[in-house]
Amino acid sequence: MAEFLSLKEAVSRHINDGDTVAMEGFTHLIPFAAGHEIIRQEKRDLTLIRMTPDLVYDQMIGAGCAKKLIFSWGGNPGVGSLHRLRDAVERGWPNQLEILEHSHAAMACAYEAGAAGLPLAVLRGYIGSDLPKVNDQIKFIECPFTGEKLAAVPSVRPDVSVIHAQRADRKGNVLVEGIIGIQKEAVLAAKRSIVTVEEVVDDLGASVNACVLPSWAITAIAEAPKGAKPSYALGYYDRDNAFYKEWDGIARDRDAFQAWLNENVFENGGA
Amino acid sequence: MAEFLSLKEAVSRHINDGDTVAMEGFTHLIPFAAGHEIIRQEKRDLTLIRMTPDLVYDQMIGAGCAKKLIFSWGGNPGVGSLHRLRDAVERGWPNQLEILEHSHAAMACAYEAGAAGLPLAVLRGYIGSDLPKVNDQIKFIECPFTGEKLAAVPSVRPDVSVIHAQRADRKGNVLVEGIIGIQKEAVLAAKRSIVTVEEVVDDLGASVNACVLPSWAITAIAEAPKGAKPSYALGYYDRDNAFYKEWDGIARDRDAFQAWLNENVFENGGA
Amino acid sequence: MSLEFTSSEMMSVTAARALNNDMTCFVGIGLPSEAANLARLTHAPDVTLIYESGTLQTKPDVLPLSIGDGELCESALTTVSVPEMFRYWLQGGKVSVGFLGTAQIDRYANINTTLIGDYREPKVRLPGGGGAPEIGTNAHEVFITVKHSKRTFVKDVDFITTVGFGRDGKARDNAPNIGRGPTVVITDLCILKPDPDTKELVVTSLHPGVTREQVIDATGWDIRFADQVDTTPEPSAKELDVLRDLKARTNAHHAGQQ
Amino acid sequence: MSLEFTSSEMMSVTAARALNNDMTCFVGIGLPSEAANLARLTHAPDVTLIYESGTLQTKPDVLPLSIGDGELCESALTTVSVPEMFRYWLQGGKVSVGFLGTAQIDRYANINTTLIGDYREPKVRLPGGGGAPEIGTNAHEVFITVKHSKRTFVKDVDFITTVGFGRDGKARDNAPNIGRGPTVVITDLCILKPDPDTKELVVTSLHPGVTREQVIDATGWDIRFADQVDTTPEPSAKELDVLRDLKARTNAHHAGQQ
Repeated sequence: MAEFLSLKEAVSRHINDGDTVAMEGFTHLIPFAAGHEIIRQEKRDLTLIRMTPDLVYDQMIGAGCAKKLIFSWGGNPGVGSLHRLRDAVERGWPNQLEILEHSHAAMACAYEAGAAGLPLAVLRGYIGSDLPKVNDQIKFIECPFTGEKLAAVPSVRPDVSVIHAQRADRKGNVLVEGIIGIQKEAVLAAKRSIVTVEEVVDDLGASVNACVLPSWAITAIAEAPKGAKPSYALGYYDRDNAFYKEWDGIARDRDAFQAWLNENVFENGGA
Repeated sequence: MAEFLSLKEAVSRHINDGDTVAMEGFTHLIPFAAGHEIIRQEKRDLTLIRMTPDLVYDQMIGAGCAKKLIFSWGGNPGVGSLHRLRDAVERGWPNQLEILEHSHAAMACAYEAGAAGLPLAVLRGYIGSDLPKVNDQIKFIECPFTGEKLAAVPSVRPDVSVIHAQRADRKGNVLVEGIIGIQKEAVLAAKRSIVTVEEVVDDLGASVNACVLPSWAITAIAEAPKGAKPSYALGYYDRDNAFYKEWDGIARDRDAFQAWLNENVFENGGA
Repeated sequence: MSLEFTSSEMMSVTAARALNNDMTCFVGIGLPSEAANLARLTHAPDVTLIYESGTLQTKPDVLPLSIGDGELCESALTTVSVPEMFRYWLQGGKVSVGFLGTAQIDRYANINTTLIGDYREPKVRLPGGGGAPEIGTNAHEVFITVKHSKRTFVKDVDFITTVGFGRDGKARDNAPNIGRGPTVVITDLCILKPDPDTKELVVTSLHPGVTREQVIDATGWDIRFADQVDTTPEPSAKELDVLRDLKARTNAHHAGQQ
Repeated sequence: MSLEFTSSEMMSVTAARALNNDMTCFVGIGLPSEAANLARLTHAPDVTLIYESGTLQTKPDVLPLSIGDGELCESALTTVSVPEMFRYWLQGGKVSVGFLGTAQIDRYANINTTLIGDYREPKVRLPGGGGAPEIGTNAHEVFITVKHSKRTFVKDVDFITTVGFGRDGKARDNAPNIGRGPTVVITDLCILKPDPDTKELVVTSLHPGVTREQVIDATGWDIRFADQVDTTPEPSAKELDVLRDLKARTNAHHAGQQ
């Protein structure tokens, strides 16, 4: 059964230096509060997995938490680059960042395979692309029925997955609603999981086929209202698109970034 | 876009003798009305695919529609055997029925792979089972990353899939709710699809992540109220468990079966 | 103050007791379903029951006749698709116990639900594997409940639908990513468990009033008994009450439908 | 009665016109999204728009800034998981048109959104492939819209993120289960299409007022022109109105959020 913990306690207990960590949320429900807690606790040498790194990983990479990034699209959506990510890849600041790069389809399939307990995902993918030349984790197999060549990638099986969701009930069952992305797969594929939620309620109010994660499939739950800001939580608050644009200026400059981090994460964040 | 047709027209136009036909609905929403229409139109030499053949295929097999059955569990749930299926397999009445037998996990994965446009499904399955000895469609592949031996089965890609659903809106979008089984996969895996619905409405009333099939992914829609009876439609009517029990007596005897078929399908059925 | 109970009731109660609150149980229809829900309604209110129709954490008020009755869905935490059920929940390793019935079982706990006789010319055609082949290998362990008879308990099953420990008891040795397999078999006469070394099923407990001879007569191989054979505790009055209520509710429900 | 319009507007309107009501379009963010929604708000009200965030048949009132804005979900017919989107809908062959932008494109319509320079020592690191590599091969055909410049239109892309027709134009020849690939490229200067034989992009239509020299100067290879080069029809007043309204609504919406 999921254990209700403070976010501080959940991160402290379940995320270790050197862990492989997947923090998911496809534009929607990005676990920013958890990312900031990881920064505050100065976790180091993490292998970060995420289809769309987004600002949360830009911040964590800039803060020095990551040694490796596995991803499929690393930008500030609709705005431009992730400057902290680029600074780490191109100039090794604050430390060198190794990258392993996939397509969305391959990563989605790899999470799906991880949730499904399989060692690999098979897809009709990467045809003609140079990505297999720079990612040795992409292989090709032959279909034993048709002879067709199909791409294969190892499944994603993180040490810890972290997601944000709308709400949990008091037994620890969690509802994810709207753009559900890859969250269910991330949690089910991981050895441990932390779910932050907007609120804990008596009744989830879930429809019959809603995306509900049972308590016994989750390690820890932490209440974190507005825990996805500047991303959004359908039914709770909107995406702060203005901040996403503003981030471009903050992240371009190392000093501006560090000032922002101090003010917003180290000094004024946390519970 | 889906075309609204009478059930008679939909079956006549889209199901041909010799076709491979998948009629799905996992206990819930079994397309009985469509099955009866197929019997009335005396379709022949069908390869029938279905995880749980159930009464609908017992009736179709007894009526002589099928030459082959691909399945994973062929019984009257909670009651006993499918006597028409057994009569066809064991004694060739009314004609010999070839069978190809899987496990549920393999068939579920095979439908999933069919919907996903893949030629095969890979699963951790069939270990130690004799089924691979009697089904030459079960092969084993080696994971290129771990060396693990994994089962592989060809994906299911029927000529036609037939499902029953709660409702369609006037544009032909369809809502399936409750035990959704393998219906979405069956429709998406097939070249053509027929969906019967309890009713056509202005607004589906679907929640945000509901199982909705868009009109453009469906070939034909036919209104067929009570079209799943004696199976059930959540929100509309209950499973007629008493009839499932009664069927055991009807189907045990060829004459009783034929009398039932004449009275309930040929004489009194249809639109 | 001995209570009156049937051997079927003894079986159901004993099977129910095998489950506890911490388990996530993938439930087969019939006897396993009866036992699992009895457990939920007595000592294990928080046991998680999963049916292959996609109903996660369901709490039916009456026993389902089929694996996909409406009651299962309406009382479930959520209902997922069948591929998701088999891929994420079963194959994904989230099921601690697979609870199965069977038509035939052999000394190595291999299960046959496919057919009696030869595959191409069956004497009796049974329903087939359903979910069992992968429940048997992907669940962390497997409980089996089945009525004891010579027709059912055979030396070697005609067909291995679902592997127990294989033809030689060694099928799981060194196999990667496979569950422990059958850890207990509960019948209307006794409890059997695999010998830790040979994996052959041995009787570890006799139900009250049952003799060794009865078990020997109802078993199609030279059945062995553990060094110490216990007597299975009798059902309690509460267990019997709950079981009988459940069955009465169930019968009334299914008969009442037209 | 010639209207005033910018080259960007010309590009968006022309790109929008490539779509029709019967298409199911997998929409990339940015220019493709603008064009696709313009099509939906003008001549193709029933065009089906799909975004990789899982939003099926969405009808946003303002343009999304990201691929997963709430607006997309709230106005969609339904929203599915990301694995389902890529597996069932894209790889399953349900997408007729993949509509992509790019940072670099070469004469064989190969697309680079990964990086400029060498992979291990990039001059400029770009966001990466995202959905494009499989959109490019699994969609029945691909439309590309991108601003014309020498930096963007290069003879050979530094990195093939998403295959057009490969380094030699033959990547799709005899490849099983692959879409037709890029069938049209729409820029702010012209329309290009692959030569039916060599698959090299050739200019088939110049936008009003654009000269061949402008296109030649903005292209990093020795660009060819079709035997007959058309003049692209101008935007209509209605198209311009709808486009400007859409952009104004969008700007107000995204700026207004804090």
